[in-house]
Amino acid sequence: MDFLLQAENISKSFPGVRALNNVQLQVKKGTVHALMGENGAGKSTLMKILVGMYRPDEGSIYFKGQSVHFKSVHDAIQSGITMIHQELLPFPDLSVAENIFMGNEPRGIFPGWINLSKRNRDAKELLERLGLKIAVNQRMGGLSIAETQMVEIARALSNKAELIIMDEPTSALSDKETSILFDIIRELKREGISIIYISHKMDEILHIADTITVMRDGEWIGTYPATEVSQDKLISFIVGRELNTIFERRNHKLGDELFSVSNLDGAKFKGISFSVRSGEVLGIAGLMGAGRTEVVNAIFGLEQITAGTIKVKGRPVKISAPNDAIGCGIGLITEDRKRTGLVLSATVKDNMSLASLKKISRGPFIKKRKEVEVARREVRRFAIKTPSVNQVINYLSGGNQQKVVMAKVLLNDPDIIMLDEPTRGIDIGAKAEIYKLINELAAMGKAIIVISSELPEVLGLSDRILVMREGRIQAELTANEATQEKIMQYAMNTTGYNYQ
Amino acid sequence: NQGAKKGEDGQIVIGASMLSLQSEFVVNVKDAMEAYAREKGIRLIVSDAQRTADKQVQQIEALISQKVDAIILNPCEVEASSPAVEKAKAAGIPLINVNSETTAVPDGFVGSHDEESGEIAMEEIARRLGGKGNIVIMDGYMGQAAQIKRAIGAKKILEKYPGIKVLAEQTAEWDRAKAMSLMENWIQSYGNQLNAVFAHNDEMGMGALQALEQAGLKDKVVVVSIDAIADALQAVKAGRLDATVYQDAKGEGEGAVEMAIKMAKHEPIEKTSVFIPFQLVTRDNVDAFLK
Amino acid sequence: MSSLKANALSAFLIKYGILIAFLVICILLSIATPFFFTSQNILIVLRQVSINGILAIGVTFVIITGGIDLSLGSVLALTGVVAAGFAHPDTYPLIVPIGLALMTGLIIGAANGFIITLGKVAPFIVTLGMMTIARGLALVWSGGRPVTNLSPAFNYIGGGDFLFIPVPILLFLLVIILSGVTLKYTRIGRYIYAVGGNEEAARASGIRVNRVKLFAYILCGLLAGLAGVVLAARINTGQPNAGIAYELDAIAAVVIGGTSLMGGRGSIMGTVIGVLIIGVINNGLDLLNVSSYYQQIVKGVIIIGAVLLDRRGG
Amino acid sequence: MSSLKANALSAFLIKYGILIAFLVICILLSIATPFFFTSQNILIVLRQVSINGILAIGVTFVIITGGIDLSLGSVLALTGVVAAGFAHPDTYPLIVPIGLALMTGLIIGAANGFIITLGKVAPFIVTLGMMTIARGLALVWSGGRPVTNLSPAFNYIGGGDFLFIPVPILLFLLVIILSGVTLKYTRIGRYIYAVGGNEEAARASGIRVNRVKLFAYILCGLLAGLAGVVLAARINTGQPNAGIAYELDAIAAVVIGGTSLMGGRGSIMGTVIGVLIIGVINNGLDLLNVSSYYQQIVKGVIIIGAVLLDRRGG
Ligand SMILES: Nc1ncnc2c1ncn2[C@@H]1O[C@H](COP(=O)(O)OP(=O)(O)OP(=O)(O)O)[C@@H](O)[C@H]1O
Ligand SMILES: Nc1ncnc2c1ncn2[C@@H]1O[C@H](COP(=O)(O)OP(=O)(O)OP(=O)(O)O)[C@@H](O)[C@H]1O
Ligand SMILES: [Mg+2]
Ligand SMILES: [Mg+2]
Repeated sequence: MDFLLQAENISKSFPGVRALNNVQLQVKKGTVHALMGENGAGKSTLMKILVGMYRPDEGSIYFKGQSVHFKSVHDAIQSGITMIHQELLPFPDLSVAENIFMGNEPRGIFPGWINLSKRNRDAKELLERLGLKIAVNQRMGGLSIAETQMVEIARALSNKAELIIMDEPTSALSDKETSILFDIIRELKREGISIIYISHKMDEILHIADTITVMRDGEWIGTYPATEVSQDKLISFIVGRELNTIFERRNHKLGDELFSVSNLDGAKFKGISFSVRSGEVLGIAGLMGAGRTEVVNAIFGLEQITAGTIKVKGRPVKISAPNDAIGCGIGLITEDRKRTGLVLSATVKDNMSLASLKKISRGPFIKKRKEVEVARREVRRFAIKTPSVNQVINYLSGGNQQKVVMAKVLLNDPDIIMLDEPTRGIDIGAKAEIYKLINELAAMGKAIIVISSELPEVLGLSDRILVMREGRIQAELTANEATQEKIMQYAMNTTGYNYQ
Repeated sequence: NQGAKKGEDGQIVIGASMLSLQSEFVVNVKDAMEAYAREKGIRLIVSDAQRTADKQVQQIEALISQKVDAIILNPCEVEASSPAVEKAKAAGIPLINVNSETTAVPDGFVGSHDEESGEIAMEEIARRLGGKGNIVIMDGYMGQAAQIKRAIGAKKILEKYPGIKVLAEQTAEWDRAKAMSLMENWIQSYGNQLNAVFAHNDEMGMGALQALEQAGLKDKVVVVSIDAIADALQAVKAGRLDATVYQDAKGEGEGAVEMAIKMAKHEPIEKTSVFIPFQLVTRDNVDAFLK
Repeated sequence: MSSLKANALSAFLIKYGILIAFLVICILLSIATPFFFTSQNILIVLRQVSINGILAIGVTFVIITGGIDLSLGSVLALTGVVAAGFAHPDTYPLIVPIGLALMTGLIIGAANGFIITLGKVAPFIVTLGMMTIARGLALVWSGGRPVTNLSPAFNYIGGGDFLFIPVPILLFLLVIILSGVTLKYTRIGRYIYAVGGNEEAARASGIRVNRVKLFAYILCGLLAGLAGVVLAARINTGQPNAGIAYELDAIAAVVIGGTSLMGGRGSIMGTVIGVLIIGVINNGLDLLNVSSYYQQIVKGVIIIGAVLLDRRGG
Repeated sequence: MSSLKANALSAFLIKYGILIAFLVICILLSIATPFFFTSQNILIVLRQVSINGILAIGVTFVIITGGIDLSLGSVLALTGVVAAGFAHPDTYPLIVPIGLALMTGLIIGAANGFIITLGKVAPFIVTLGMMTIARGLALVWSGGRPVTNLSPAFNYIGGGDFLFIPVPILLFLLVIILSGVTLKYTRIGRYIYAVGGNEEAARASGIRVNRVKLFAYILCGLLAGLAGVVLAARINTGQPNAGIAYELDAIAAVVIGGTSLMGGRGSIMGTVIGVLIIGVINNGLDLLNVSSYYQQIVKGVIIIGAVLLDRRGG
């Protein structure tokens, strides 16, 4: 018995899409097997087949040498396979401990009862192991995305599986949490547990993987030992062509001050002041929970500001709802596409035009033909993989959904663009496109604010970088003086320096 | 509408639970009761059981806990409202049934046998058809006391006239709009064979009448219903509705309050059961019923 | 290949499943009784469904936003008695009863909408409360008695023909067209779907969510007012106890028509087919003279069956 | 600081808002009428609410899973006539009518659950269909007549006292305790929340979603059966037309109690308070002798107001 898991000739079609075509995958015991490929390559689909969420059209799966046909996730978990899903799946109204042990509760005194104290104890232990400082009885819905993601990891760990599938577990994590996760993965490996690891982050893969399988357009491209494949080679396998450097050196011409805030207070932040000039990219760095999302959400009118002023082109504005912000020429690409970015039940086209319908209307009526035209144009521009603009967006892969959100916001042609974790779950090719786009927008004279937990991204894009911690700005660094180390220092408060 | 503060001024308080204050006939009874109570200077507390026996029992319980001097019950159901009667008895409060009966025997009764109304209506149909013809029947809400009894009365007469054939029987739930739709549908299947319609109440009768008029069939089909509500009396006078059956709301309401007052004052009562007969209303005698 | 074909078939069923269910019911009824498939009977069914149809279309808007309106039946009664109160012969011109009834419906709808959006109370509770309030108002207004003696001009709305087509059917058609266009071709229509699909995302897209919801409830109330006028005119009476549980039939029609009670999905055409299914069942069972008791059983089974047949596609 | 205090206050209001609303209503009623706050009247209210209470607790389970059950009122009638049919004096031992009624409720609940989960049909439509089916069955079984002449032992369930406490109240208490424990301390209880909170996530956690839903509907049916027995025993009759629209009162109580119709949130204690609020309003308005028409208006206003007061916290 060489392999813990073998999947052979797996094919799967959805209406209008062939998601998988004769794909194979073999995972050895006690190894980390990375799966790479562009958005929509079929990675998540393959994984959902492995855990019994989808039934394959063709092909067979062997687990521990035996042919398996999971009818539900329950069967897969019983056999020892568990999965961290790409799309977060929290129970918002239940507690953290309940989320972690859902479906897997420690047994209590009577049949069917739960041992509550053991559950909470175990949950606390798991959270500590993950370096997470949240109470086990806290409501899940109150957590930030990164915290939610960490809890999902804890959930998978609680299952005591032999194979753990991690579908982009770090897309919402910053470096600190990522390194904790990697420590745990190494520990799991030592215990003989296998891991299938999906990520678009090249350095992560090369760091943690033993074996790498590359997929493209639903096809299996190849499986390589991690030590024998260079980053450039890997990228060319993934995108099917050579890709030049992702960060082109930008040459931003800075204009007048377009946007500024002073002394903003909100529920989760205090005394926030900064300004952005036309043509400038301002990066905001910080650890999870630093309050970055809260700041941009509040500026956009999604949350309340208790004090402070916002100025657009030097004029103070009052923003009490996103509608006002949009009216002032502000656009926000929100962090959580599922919660605030997309209407999942609507089509690609309807999502794209939603924020800018006024522009393509005559009186109360929508110009239908124009709308389709625009949507098709954006699909081409962002290389969104979808059978048609009328596809329900829920059926697009995660990365492609993110591109639609971006297109939606930009269709409004905002002067001030705020992007909160814009490349979350985006493949390397598309990432390069987005960086290019950000630079183009800056060149057009827009003011841009980028929040990112990937330090290379912040460093590569920004003219200036704000570092936030505990709801306050700790430092402002220029592109030249900023380094990863410096940012981390301020983010984690290892210096006594306080900006302000 | 203050709480029923009894005793202070020695005013007599009578509580009542009515079948449904959304039924015109019951509203008429209630109005008569209220007018009479005002005239006699006593307090009357009226609650609406909304055709629910369980609710009615609750209301009687509430009246008992308020220690009213007498209770008037306009029962929702023969059997299911009986616990209300027994509860009042157990609490020593005199209870009078108005309009219809319960299995449990109350201290007094003012009303009529509902079966009789079905008999009178069907007898009139039989008379007009000469004992031979095809009819359809619109039931009230299935399972309710009035529906059951009116159906029983009608069936009793139908047994006497084997020449009368019931083509169809269906509920329209006391509702005029539903009755109109039902009649429209029946006209499709029985339109040219139909001779008469019997509806358990005037609302449904009026609905059927309208459907027939719209289909141009009214002069061929007899419509008879029960209750003699204002609208139906007008229709009888205009020669549209063939007949309705009058029940004396005023007589029942006043009679019940009068008996209740006497019982509350422990005065002697000559008759504890007062039966008020139904009367057939046709074009000939309708003027007597129109106020 | 065959899987693609199967996919195409299932896509077809998903899209037209309920239409097929409707046609199956019609064909079965046509076989079962010769009275069903006649032009006269079809007109009758259409006239009968027009009231439920107008209500159902109104509540379709509300349901797509993710809400619900249980006050419909009571509003029907209230607006009916209000209209009737001003529709006695030789009193006011026709516009008065109609206008006042529509206004009443609009106000109730606005009250629902304001409490739901500003008070952040579940639509179920607000409209359930409004259901008893509107019923109470109808009873107070009418003194618990039917309001009768209405002018012929008023009754014409319920019973008259215009160009050989009954007026209620014409009104129903008008409502179908206007609301279909609104939902499909206008911005507010699109916003209604967006709000129901994901309220937070809609807000983040600059949509004034509360206004959109308010619009839906007001429209729903207004259409209930129209239905109230048609009903009162049809039965020549303002009935304070009319329309009990009508909201359930209306909502059932909407759901049968494929609109999700979770919001975000649905269509006017679906609702119209749902309305027709319910109407045809009621009519057919009467034509077949199925006994009252069994009629209820059969009706329940057919409704569940129709939706089951529809969902088989998915 | 002051914002912290305000936060604490609002957290308190969120948690206890509806309890406060309940107490406010009780205090107002105690001031308004001397008959309200008496031990006798409190017992009366408790006895009155026990039927709606048992129904509401059953449907709480269903609503937390994100479903709904509109068939309750009809199931109440059906199980009532079934029980009554076997409860005539000197026929069967008491266990037979009770057992058969519970079994009937269970079967209807299971039918609802199976069609909803396996047929993938919206709960609203399935249970609405079942509402008319169960009503039809009740009428067929009873021949459309009340089933009377029940044994004293049977009637004791509705009217008797045990240790000075009316039996319906004891049964209600028992149901509260058992269901509260089930929801809070058992796996199936937590799964019910999980399924309602995020069905996809529940499935991905290996929870057998369909079984959980089935459990909820079966429990709901079973409790409706129990409520049917209590009602029949209380009015000494199996009444085929009993319980019309009772499901609305039950669902209203659940929603007033803070359970979300979207699923995932709710509690038995909340439902109990919701039931008490409705019960106290009904009782109080009768005690105050508010005229029937205005009573409906006032009742609607109070229900909306109570929930509004509750939500003010949030
Ligand atoms: N339920 C579904 N219905 C229809 N199409 C689907 C469904 N799930 C996935 N697809 C399609 O299948 C293809 C593969 O999607 P998948 O989610 O597996 O991609 P991925 O490799 O995980 O991409 P990403 O990196 O963006 O997460 C995509 O084109 C997607 O649109
Ligand atoms: N809806 C919410 N309710 C309660 N607390 C919240 C909510 N959203 C975020 N928080 C908390 O507010 C704090 C700031 O979160 P925020 O998401 O703004 O941080 P961030 O800097 O963007 O970090 P991240 O990288 O995690 O997005 C965190 O502690 C988080 O737990
Ligand atoms: Mg994916
Ligand atoms: Mg963030």
